[in-house]
Amino acid sequence: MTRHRGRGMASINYPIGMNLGGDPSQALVHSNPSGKFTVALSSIDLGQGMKSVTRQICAETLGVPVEDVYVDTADSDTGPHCMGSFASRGTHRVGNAVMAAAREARGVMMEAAAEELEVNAADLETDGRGNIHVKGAPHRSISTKDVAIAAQFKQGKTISGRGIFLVPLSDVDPETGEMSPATCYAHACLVAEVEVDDETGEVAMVRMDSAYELGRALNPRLVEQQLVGGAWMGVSHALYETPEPYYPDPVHGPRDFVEYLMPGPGDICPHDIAVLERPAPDGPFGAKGPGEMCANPVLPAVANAIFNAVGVRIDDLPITPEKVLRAIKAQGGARPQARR
Amino acid sequence: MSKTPLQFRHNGRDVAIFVDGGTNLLVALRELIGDMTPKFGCGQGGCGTCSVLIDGELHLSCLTLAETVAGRSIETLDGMKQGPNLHPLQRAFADNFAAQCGYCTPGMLMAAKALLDRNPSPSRAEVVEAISGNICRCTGYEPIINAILAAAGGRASA
Amino acid sequence: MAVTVKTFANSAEAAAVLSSDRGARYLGGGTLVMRALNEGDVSISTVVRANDQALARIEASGPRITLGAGVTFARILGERDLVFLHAPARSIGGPAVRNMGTVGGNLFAPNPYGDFTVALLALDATVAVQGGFGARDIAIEEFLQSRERQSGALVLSVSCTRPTSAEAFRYRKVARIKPKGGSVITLAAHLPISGGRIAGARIALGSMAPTQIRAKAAERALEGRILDAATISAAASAVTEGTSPSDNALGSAWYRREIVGVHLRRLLSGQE
Amino acid sequence: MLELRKDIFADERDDNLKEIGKGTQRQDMLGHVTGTSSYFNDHKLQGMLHLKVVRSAQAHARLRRIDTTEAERSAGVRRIIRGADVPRNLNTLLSLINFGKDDEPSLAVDKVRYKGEPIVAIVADSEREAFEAVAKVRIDYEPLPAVFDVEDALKPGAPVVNETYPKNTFTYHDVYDHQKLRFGDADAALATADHVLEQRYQMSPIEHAPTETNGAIAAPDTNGRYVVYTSTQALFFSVDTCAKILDVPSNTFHFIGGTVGGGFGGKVDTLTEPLAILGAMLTGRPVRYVFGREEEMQYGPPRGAERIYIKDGVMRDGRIVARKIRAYFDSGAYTRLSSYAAVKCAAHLPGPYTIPNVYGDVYCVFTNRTPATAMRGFGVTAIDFAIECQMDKLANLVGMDPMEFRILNAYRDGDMKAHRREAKNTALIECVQVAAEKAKWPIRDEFKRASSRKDGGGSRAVIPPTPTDARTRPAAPAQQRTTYDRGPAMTREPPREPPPPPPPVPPPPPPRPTAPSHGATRFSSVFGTRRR
Repeated sequence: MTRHRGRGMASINYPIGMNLGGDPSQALVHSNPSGKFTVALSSIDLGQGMKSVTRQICAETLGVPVEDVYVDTADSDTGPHCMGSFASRGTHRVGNAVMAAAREARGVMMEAAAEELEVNAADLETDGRGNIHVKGAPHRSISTKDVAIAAQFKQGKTISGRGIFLVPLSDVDPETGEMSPATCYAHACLVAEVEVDDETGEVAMVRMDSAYELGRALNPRLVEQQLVGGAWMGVSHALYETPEPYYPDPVHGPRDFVEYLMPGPGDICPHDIAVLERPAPDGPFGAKGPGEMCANPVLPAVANAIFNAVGVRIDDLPITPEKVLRAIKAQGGARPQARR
Repeated sequence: MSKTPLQFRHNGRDVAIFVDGGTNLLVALRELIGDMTPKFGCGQGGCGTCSVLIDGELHLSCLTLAETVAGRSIETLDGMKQGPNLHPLQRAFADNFAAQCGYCTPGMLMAAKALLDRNPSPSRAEVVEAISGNICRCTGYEPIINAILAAAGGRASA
Repeated sequence: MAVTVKTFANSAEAAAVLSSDRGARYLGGGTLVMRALNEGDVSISTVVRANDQALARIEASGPRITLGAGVTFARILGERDLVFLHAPARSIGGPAVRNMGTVGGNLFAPNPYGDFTVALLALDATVAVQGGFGARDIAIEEFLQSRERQSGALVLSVSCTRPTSAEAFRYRKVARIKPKGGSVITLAAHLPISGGRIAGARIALGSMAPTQIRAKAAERALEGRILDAATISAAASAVTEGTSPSDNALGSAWYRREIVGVHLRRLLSGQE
Repeated sequence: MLELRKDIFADERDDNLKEIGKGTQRQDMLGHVTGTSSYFNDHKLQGMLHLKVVRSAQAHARLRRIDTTEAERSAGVRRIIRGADVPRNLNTLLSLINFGKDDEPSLAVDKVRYKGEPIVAIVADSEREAFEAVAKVRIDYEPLPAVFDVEDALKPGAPVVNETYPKNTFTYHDVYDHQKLRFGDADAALATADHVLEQRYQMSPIEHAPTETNGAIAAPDTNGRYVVYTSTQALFFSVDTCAKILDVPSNTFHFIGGTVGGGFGGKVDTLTEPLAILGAMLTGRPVRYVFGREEEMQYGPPRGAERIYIKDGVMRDGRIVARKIRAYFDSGAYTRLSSYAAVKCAAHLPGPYTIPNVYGDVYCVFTNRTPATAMRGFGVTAIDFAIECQMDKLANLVGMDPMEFRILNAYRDGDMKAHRREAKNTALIECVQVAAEKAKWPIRDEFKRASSRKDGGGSRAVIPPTPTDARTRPAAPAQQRTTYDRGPAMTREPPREPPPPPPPVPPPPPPRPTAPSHGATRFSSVFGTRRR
């Protein structure tokens, strides 16, 4: 019996958003009479953190603490239109819409504050802690709460904003495929190390090292959630998952979580991640979107690591022990490649 | 349709309901008592989202015939908070960002509580074993394992 | 129509209903029957339970131990006298399933389940069954071969041999998912040693046939020999004889045949 | 463990921000750890009924007879719903954005095209009673030959899966059975390459496996409206799909969702909402339709499998000079979203590399399996697997380190991409460099010094002369339009190919007091604007 270690790598890019019918999202932002803000959306939080990241975008743009913002989604009576949560579009498209709405609301808020402080709105700034003051003169200050009260009850202003972000449809040329499929791209490179049992074909993950370029990590903890969980899903796609184990023969489809294979908590390996930030010119604070692309480099990196370990190429997913074993037998045994 | 009366303790309070024959505990908790914290994930015993404690033992409520819990004590996530405060496990799950969609979280927390109630300072391998009947599709398990270990560590030092 | 639940104080009454009502199923730990109900199996119209304490009894003192059919895997894991059964008990489900699932139910669990039964088969178990005409003991092999016809009977208990030493009994479940996964194949080996030689070898396999089976050719290769590399190799080569694995979601028949010898060799030679 | 490499591209960023960049706790975390986050199914409604569907036992069959008489008499049954009860029993999801023809019924009428296709829906007082009635529905099938392999489906004489697309392929630009990408002259470049490597790759279908299965609860609300609790990933897609299928104005519905137990692409298709609402309309009671786990795994839409052939030409020095790709997306029996996956895939070619000659043909193919849909990495995951395995083989072939081979061929700012847009804001090289550093994978200094911001453009910015397929360019090459979108007065281009047989005629909607169809909400104008 021998277990062979091997390393493989892959590098990828990923388009942010979709090119289908135009790609719009809307947001509404408004303040209650005590200066607390609600963001109304129809976008969906599937766990990726839509509510949380748009909340931070809104707070940053308004210049108020994040605790003063609450994101309400998704209600078709109150939330304006959004295409939906897919195509890595949430952070970018919805984020931009929220930014636009928050910018408009901020404009009204600053005007209202200017009226109270009897200065020009252009001379004011927010301190991010719930106050608005004259630039260079922090003592000439008013709280956002007092601004909201004044706007509501004295000035008759609504501190609110509407935002839409639209990437219009780009026609696809039927002959050449010429099109603008996306406005920006995220990038990644991942190294996988595996151990392959040459008598059973079993593959165990040893570790992963990766670098992801995401424009801007708006919230590094949320980014980490996506990248760690996404890489797990990548391993799962590479080695385990299929609803049709004998595709294209549609037999023996799994019916439950025992038959549908995904790595368990005992199958995971250490994963060291670096995040790079090259801001997208049209992203909210430069952000792109980590949600989908995080799994993609793992599949080929694992396949390439298996080749490095035992010298077989498995070009059919998932890379089951059976496929590895058949390939090893076909080449007359494991042929470890140069150690990396 | 004949219904069977059923009494048990639910998070420390006595409850009495009438169940149809064949009703499982998950349906009884959610639809008859209104405790929505245990979730339906499969009805097959494969995902753990419906996990509850019965007399302190981890059970799958979807595979438990409701009338078998007569007179027994059921704990769900709904009863985990300690007064107004989060249970150390809840706090550790939050601090470690151990939830994304949140759907597996109630079951994970009950599995973790079942472990720590018996074994206050588990090894990583014991944590892995303790959550092995619970599926999470978002996190890759690592933050959940870390959260449980952190809760145990915090408890030990407290 | 809702399901009717009938609860009895003793197993004889429960068995009488089971044998007379085609729509009746006995509820043990719930992992089979409740799942079937949840998934819309309308052939079950009556759920039968028995609160008979005998079903929960463990007798672990003698050379043959007896487990009530209602004994859960968690209880086995709590018994120091049953250490030899801890590995198979731990290989079932996750903690919740081990708190619920029972020895009796495992006898009926189809592939890819039923791993504990593989251990019982290697340990020469007998199954005590309460039928419409009274109780009787059936050898586990006979029970498994007629399992389809046993659904009208109530299993009361299972008895099996206690291995004389820790090395005499070995168990391995090969799963894709760790620590809890469905079985690709499961192996159990009981190799009593007498005078330095194997006497009374029993090798049992899960997922190598429609039900758990014995690998009799491998047993013959071991019988009367010293457990050395040559013997192990001979047993490993013979282990597929008489098996008839099938393809399922966890692996193909080809793969099962390829690896069963590898894992038997590793199991018998103490390798990971 | 996550490390932020703030040192890289620092000159392109302003990091002077207050809330952005902080690891702030999730807004929903307290709800998650206390179990108070409210998912679609966490709504307890008085008098709720339960909907289950009868699914096809056959992969491809004519429905000779659907007998529900015994089921109708079954205890607790409130309503049996058949295809004829669905006002507009033919739809395709992307018709809302003018892409593709309506090709899928909510409930099969004359034919089933995959095993598990819904035929009859049953609304009953309890789940058990719904199951009992499901077991009593008798369906008489006339089995038809089925096709499961994407390349078999394209062979002459293959069974026609979906009569809306009689060639078993989605139709692009009204004329083509695939999406093309043409950039330079790949065949000529392959002829002069030092090495040519052609390989086949096969992606598996994948099940999204969210811990929460697909589902919806619909309930009559005041003033003739319906409230719908839903697991959808796309709220207004679902609202407008339901408005179209049920032929009512979209503001009939009040959809509430947004907190979903995982989706990964598997909750876009709006499978449970229309039938749940229809059940509520027909019974006047709240109706819940939630997938069981086996339904979710086998009949909920998967990520479709893809088969990809790549033929590359590479020079001894490691430069890739040509990449030719043929890819087949297995859409299953209906279009759903796979039509777009092929376009997205074509746009993604040839991966993040600057290759002067690229040729792609991407097919969306119908087979007799569960319709596929979007999933995390849609249209890209499989092609990335194929390309990156191929890159490893090419590096091996020319004797280069795979990291260095990637850097050599990586796209850089100013390069022309194969879909004829300039590459900007690129960062592949830096990712490779940092990953190598983290993994302690040695690369040579010249590759460590490479930059996405240097040495791009120039001759790499040129759109090369490109032979295109000898075919008349269609006059109106916009996105596809649907029969549904075309008003009767509109004229259209004559078809360029023999006209396909007419699509199956949907059953007429039941009579309604008001004639106008309000369901025809679309999300976009018919033509997009061209942008560069």
